[in-house]
This record gives sequence, structure tokens and C-alpha cells, in this order.
Amino acid sequence: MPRTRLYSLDELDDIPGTKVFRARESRQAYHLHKFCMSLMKEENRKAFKEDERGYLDQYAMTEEQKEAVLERNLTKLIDLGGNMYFLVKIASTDGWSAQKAVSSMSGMSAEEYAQMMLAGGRSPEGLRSIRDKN
Amino acid sequence: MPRTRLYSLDELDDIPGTKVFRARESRQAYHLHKFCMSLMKEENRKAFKEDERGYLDQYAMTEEQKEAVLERNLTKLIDLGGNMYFLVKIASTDGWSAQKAVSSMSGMSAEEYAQMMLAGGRSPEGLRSIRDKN
Amino acid sequence: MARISGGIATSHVPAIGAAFDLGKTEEPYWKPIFEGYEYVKEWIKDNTPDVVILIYNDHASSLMLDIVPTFALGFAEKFESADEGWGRRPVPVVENHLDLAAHVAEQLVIDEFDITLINEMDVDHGCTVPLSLVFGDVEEWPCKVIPLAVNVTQFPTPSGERCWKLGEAIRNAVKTFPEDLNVQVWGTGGMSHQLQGTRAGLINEEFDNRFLDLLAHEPEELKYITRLEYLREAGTEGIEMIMWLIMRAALGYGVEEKHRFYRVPASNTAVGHVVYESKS
Amino acid sequence: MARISGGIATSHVPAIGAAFDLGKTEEPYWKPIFEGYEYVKEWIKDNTPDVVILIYNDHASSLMLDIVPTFALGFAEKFESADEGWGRRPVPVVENHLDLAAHVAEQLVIDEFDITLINEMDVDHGCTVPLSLVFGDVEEWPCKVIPLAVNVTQFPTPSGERCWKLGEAIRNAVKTFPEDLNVQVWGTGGMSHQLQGTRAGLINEEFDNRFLDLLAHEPEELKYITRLEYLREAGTEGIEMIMWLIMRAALGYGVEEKHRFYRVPASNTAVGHVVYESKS
Ligand SMILES: [Fe+3]
Ligand SMILES: [Fe+3]
Repeated sequence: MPRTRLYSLDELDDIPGTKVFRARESRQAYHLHKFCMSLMKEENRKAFKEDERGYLDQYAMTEEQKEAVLERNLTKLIDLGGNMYFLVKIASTDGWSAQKAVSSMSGMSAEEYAQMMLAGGRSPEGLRSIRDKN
Repeated sequence: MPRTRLYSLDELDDIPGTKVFRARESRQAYHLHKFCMSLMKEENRKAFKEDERGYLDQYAMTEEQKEAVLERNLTKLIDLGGNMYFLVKIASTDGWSAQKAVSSMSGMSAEEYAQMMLAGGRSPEGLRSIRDKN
Repeated sequence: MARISGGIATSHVPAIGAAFDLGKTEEPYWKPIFEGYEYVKEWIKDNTPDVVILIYNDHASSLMLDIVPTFALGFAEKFESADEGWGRRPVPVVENHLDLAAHVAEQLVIDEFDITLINEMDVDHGCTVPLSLVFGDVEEWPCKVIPLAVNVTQFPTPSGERCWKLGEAIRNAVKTFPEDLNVQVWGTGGMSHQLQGTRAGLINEEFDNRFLDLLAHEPEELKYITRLEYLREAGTEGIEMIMWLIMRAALGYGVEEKHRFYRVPASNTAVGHVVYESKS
Repeated sequence: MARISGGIATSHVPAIGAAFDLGKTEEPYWKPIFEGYEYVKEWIKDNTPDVVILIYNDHASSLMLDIVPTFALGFAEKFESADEGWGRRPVPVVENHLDLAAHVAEQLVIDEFDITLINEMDVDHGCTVPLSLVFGDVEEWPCKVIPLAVNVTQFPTPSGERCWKLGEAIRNAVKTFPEDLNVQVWGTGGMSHQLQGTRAGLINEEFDNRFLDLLAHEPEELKYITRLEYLREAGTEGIEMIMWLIMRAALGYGVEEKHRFYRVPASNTAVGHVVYESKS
């Protein structure tokens, strides 16, 4: 007998400010992620920094994805299918800390975010479910 | 409870004229196989044919493996860890049929081997087990 | 709801693909082989599925060197024909049904199969030769294809029992897909052959025919054939028959054997082929 | 015979690795974190294993783009530290115990785990940061390491129950290895953290501490935490705690908790760490 689902997949969309990395996103961001992983080599990081637009044009990413990379708009890149484990390589190439990169999506300044983390991080209260508002 | 083994792994060595592709072989032939898979591109096949030795020297294969490739000695390459699904790419690069390549290990001429296949192939009788001679 | 309506199994010898591509199907060596597929070419016209889940093994084309998955499920939008050393076969691109693939992946993981998702790969003769044999020389494959590759080469390889359970789980996964889809499951590879050593050219007609006899109505007996027994009886590459077990299990208890074909040789291999319709 | 003598779990935050590599361990931000590892650095001197089976997840370094295995077992002779965008960490090469890896692979496949064999890969901070935290700044790691990577990112990911069973199967596999070896199993990742969106920075101390409370003596309750619950309670990356379950199951029923540490934050993450000795 097959096991039954423990929850409906729709519930994965019920978490505030959160996007789960699924097949759709993995397809949508495939070339964006290929670009990100290319930054795992020093010579590629150098080439990217010397001519960002030209470097991006080697990859079959969408124009929207390219622009979001140029803007370092991680919120938009997540929206366009990106996953942070790939995207953080852009931040590392820029010499940004992971905390600074993550804070850029949080709706706070890097300093406010750092203070929140020092004070124990963001509480899950009210952020568990859109539907249940808990 | 864990499942028990259905046979001892030593029995994999009990089959006449047969080598099972295991972890050891996979390590032993890793660079040989990397070379073989490089032949999946036309430009690499061309480069290999133009300078076989020079092309092989780009790969961290053993000298023995390189010589066996130069000699097209598939029997030896299997002995050195090779697996036929990789090695057949050398034969294809040479324009050999898979039958001709396989026959080169069989102890027969290509014609004798082809005749044996047309006559129904090699019988398993006497070739099942070294120990049991069946 | 989606349903599995039938299944096809066939050997996938690369030389058959070459004979097909080079227009040698009428030559005396190849004609009797291609005749064995006349039935399925007609049958498929009335039974064109929306999606084929195509169980095969990769032959050191995409999945055998750096990363060797036991069960690899194709998750890319499309799959090109691999260049196996003599250029890519001139066949259509294989297009995936991503929604069904995502659903099957999810259900298989829920059912405790530790599958590997493949976001990019080329498919080799194990996938494209059966498509050519069944659909012929076409501009586009007439259905979507979800490739599922099984490790049958680097030890350890999955058991017949595990393959059987995978087929059952695929059946359950398809059944719970909400869209109305006609799905077939194909198993490719085999029958007896050995491509190495002084035992090369081994063919075991008795073993192959017993396999074909049992597959339709008493397949449980086939689940317990070990890799060792495949090696001894059917040659180093005979284990490819475990892909047929996955197909068979995906079809459920009752099947009708619409067609059976067996011939020796094609190149180094015994060629087997069956067409089943599901009764349930 | 080989035996599993103990286990370690720890978060594997890349910033901890950077602080270690840049000699910042005495800085006020980092000092209290590194102090949490003083115990294990002493303990490991008397308890140096022959082999660590190190359960971690790859962070889009080697295994997340083209091929995404549920469970990937390292089969290469050695694994270099990955360049994750700021150069390779200056740490020793990770060397495999190939005979044990081959044995574990075989037993896991017999036990119906569909593992993926990895013949070549780099290991990222998920593997190397825990090694640095435990062994310190060394020329060579003092033991062999078999890396085992779990997909915790691309949906679908394995359930807690499946991870638990994998841990049990690893235990059984090690027990049947004929050579006399002292083996530890480590689980890395977690605790609560979320690296994306307006919910970034989420930390759930209550959830984390309950997890730590139950892990030693009532771990069964933790098996049933779904991915959905990890997402809601512990953030998008909190699911990395399933690697701790694999470690825990590999240790058998009775363990002694030798050390426990919890601190918020390191970069975006809550840091947790335990040291267990097996009683059986
Ligand atoms: Fe095959
Ligand atoms: Fe992590």
C-alpha cells in the first residue's frame, strides 16, 4: 500500500514570506543557477566583475533574471525561481557576508537585521501560516 | 531487521571470463573512463585521432592503461578496471561496430565470432561457475 | 485521473538504432528483427499514450562516471539524444511531462524511494532506440516521455524485488495524478548478452524464454533472480532485464500479452520484445 | 568487527568556517561560539575514530544543479574543499575509507536504500566546518571520512522517518564490516534558520531546544516532524536537522549525552551541538 501524503502541497505556499524550491523553480532558475555555480572559480568571478553584463549574456537566463543579478536584487531572484544556496555565490563574489546578503531580503537595513539576530532572531510568532495567522 | 545477503560477494569472481564492475574497478579506471567519455564530442575524437599519445597524456591514466588504449587491447583495459559501456566509445571513434569490438576479447576472430552469434550465440553450458564447472 | 493502460518491453541494442538510422531495415540480417516490431507499430497507432514513463539504463553517456544514481528520474524539460561516439542519433528531442514527473517524484519519495532528480542530461540508445522501434521515423515523438534510469552496472545494483516495488509505486503515483492522462510504462534492455571477456557473446535462450513466459502471468518468480544469477545465466549485461520487472509491476496484476517476439542475434544480443495491455 | 562508538551533531554555518580560517575565534562575536566546542576538542583526543561517516547536505556546491540525489554516498578516494565563491577553505583533503564505503553502499542497497554513488565531488562547509570545529587547525584530518549528502533543498526531500531508517541501516552495515574499526557518525546542519524572504532571520529557540531534549532519549517523536512543520517552525533551512536524526538512529537505543551546546546567533543561524557516546 502506498503511503499517504502527510500534508497537501498547497500548504507549502501558506508560509509567510517563504518560497519552497520545487521542480517549477528548479526549471525556471536552471540557467541562473548555472551562472551562480560558475562563480565557484576565481577566473570566472574576475571575468564577471570585469564585465557583468557581458558575462551574464553567456548564460540562457531571462532578461529579468539578468537585471535582477545586476541590481543584486535577491528578493526578485528568489521570486524568479532562485534558491539561496546558489544565489549566495553572487554575494560571496561581491565580498558580502551571508548575513548582509540575507538581510537585503528582510525588509530591514543590514544593521537592524544584525541587531535582531543578536537579540535572538526573528520570532516565528504570527509567521507560521498565512491562513491561520499564527 | 537488516536483510541478509543473498550470496557472498566472492561469488562474483566465480564466473569464467567475467569481471564485475565494482568500486575498486570504478576507482582504478576513473581517468581512463574520463578519457572514454571525452570521445562523446566530435572535436575530441578528431584531436585524439590526430595525436593519440598526446591526447591520452592529458588524462591522469596509468601508463599501462594508455598503452592498452593505443593497442586497442580491450581485454587488458577490462583487466585494468575498464567497463565496456565506457570502452565502446573508443571502438566507435575507430568506426568499429560493437560486435567487432566485443569479438576482440572473445578469443576468436571477428568472423568466427559473427558466425557463432548467427548460430545462436555462446552457450552458457560449462561457463556458469569456475568452481562448479557447469 | 491518470491511468497506466499498457506497457512495452524491448531490447535496446545500439546496432538496431544504427540499422534504423542508416536505412538498413530491409537487409537480410536486420529484416527479421524489424519485422518483430511490425505489430507494435500498428498497435501504437490505436494506443498512443499521452506520456510514456520509460525505464532504461544509461550506458556511460550521462550517469555512470562521477555520479551513479540507483534510480534517476528525468526532471529536465527535454532531453537530447546523446553522442555515444559516432554522433547524435538523428531523432526528435525527448520532451518531458514535468507536472507528472514532479508528482511521481513526490509520491516516490513519500513511498520511501530515494530517487535522484535529473535536471539536465542526454538520453542514449537505451531510451531512443525503443522510441524509434515503436514510433518509427517521425519528426516529433507523438507523446511526452519521462525517462527513469536504473543503475545496472556499477556494483551495488538494485535487486529485482526493489525494482518490482518501484514499479508498484509508479503505478500508485500515476493513479493519484489528478489530470486525465493515458500513461504507458516501457522497460528496455536485455535480453541475455555479455559484452566482455572470453565469455563474450553468451546467449541463453532457455533463460530468456522462461523469463518471457513468466513475465505476463507469474512475474513474482522473477523478482527473486539475483544479480549473481543474471550474471551466470544471462551474461554481464543480462541484468538489464530488471527494467522489464519495473514495467511489469507498474501494470498491476492482470495483463493481456498482445505480442511477443524473440530473436537471436542482433549484434551481440538476444532481442526480446513484448506488448501488454493492463486489465485493471 | 567495526562498531559505531559515538556521534556528534553540529550546525555548519559557513561564517563559523570563515571566522576559524581568519583567526577571529577570540573576537567577542565568535568567542562564545567557539567556547561551545572546547569540550568536543578535548573529548575527541581520547575518542579519535578510525572513520567518520559524515551526514551533511551539499549547498549547491556539487549536487544541486544537474543531478539531485536523495542520498549520495562518497565513493571517491578523496574530496577537496569546495570553492563556494570566496576560494577553497585552507583545510586538509578529506580522505575516504573506500572498503568501508563499498561495504556500506552494498548493505544499504540490499536494505533497499536507493543510494547514489559519488565517484568525484568537492565537499563544502557542510562537511569541512564540523571537521574544523572538532579537530581544530591540523595538517591532516586524523581519521578517514565517508561523506553522505542528503537532499534537503529541492522538493521532494526525504522524510524524517526515512532518514531514521537510513541511520538504522548504516548502523547495521557498519556492524557487519569484518575489519575492526572504531566508527563515529556525525550529523551536521541546522538548527533553526531561514535564508530568504521577509521571514529571513527566523529563529525558534523553543523548537530547537525541544529537538535537543528529545534527541538523546526520545528521538522517535522527532521522526514524524514533516518538512512542512520544519518550514513553519524552524525556517526554510531548519530541515537540515533531519541529518541529526540519521546520526542518532545510527547510534542505537542507548546513548549518553556527553555535551550539549546552544547559542543564537552565528550569522543567520541558531547554533546547536551535541556529543553522544553509544551504550550498545
Ligand atoms: Fe543496454
Ligand atoms: Fe547548511
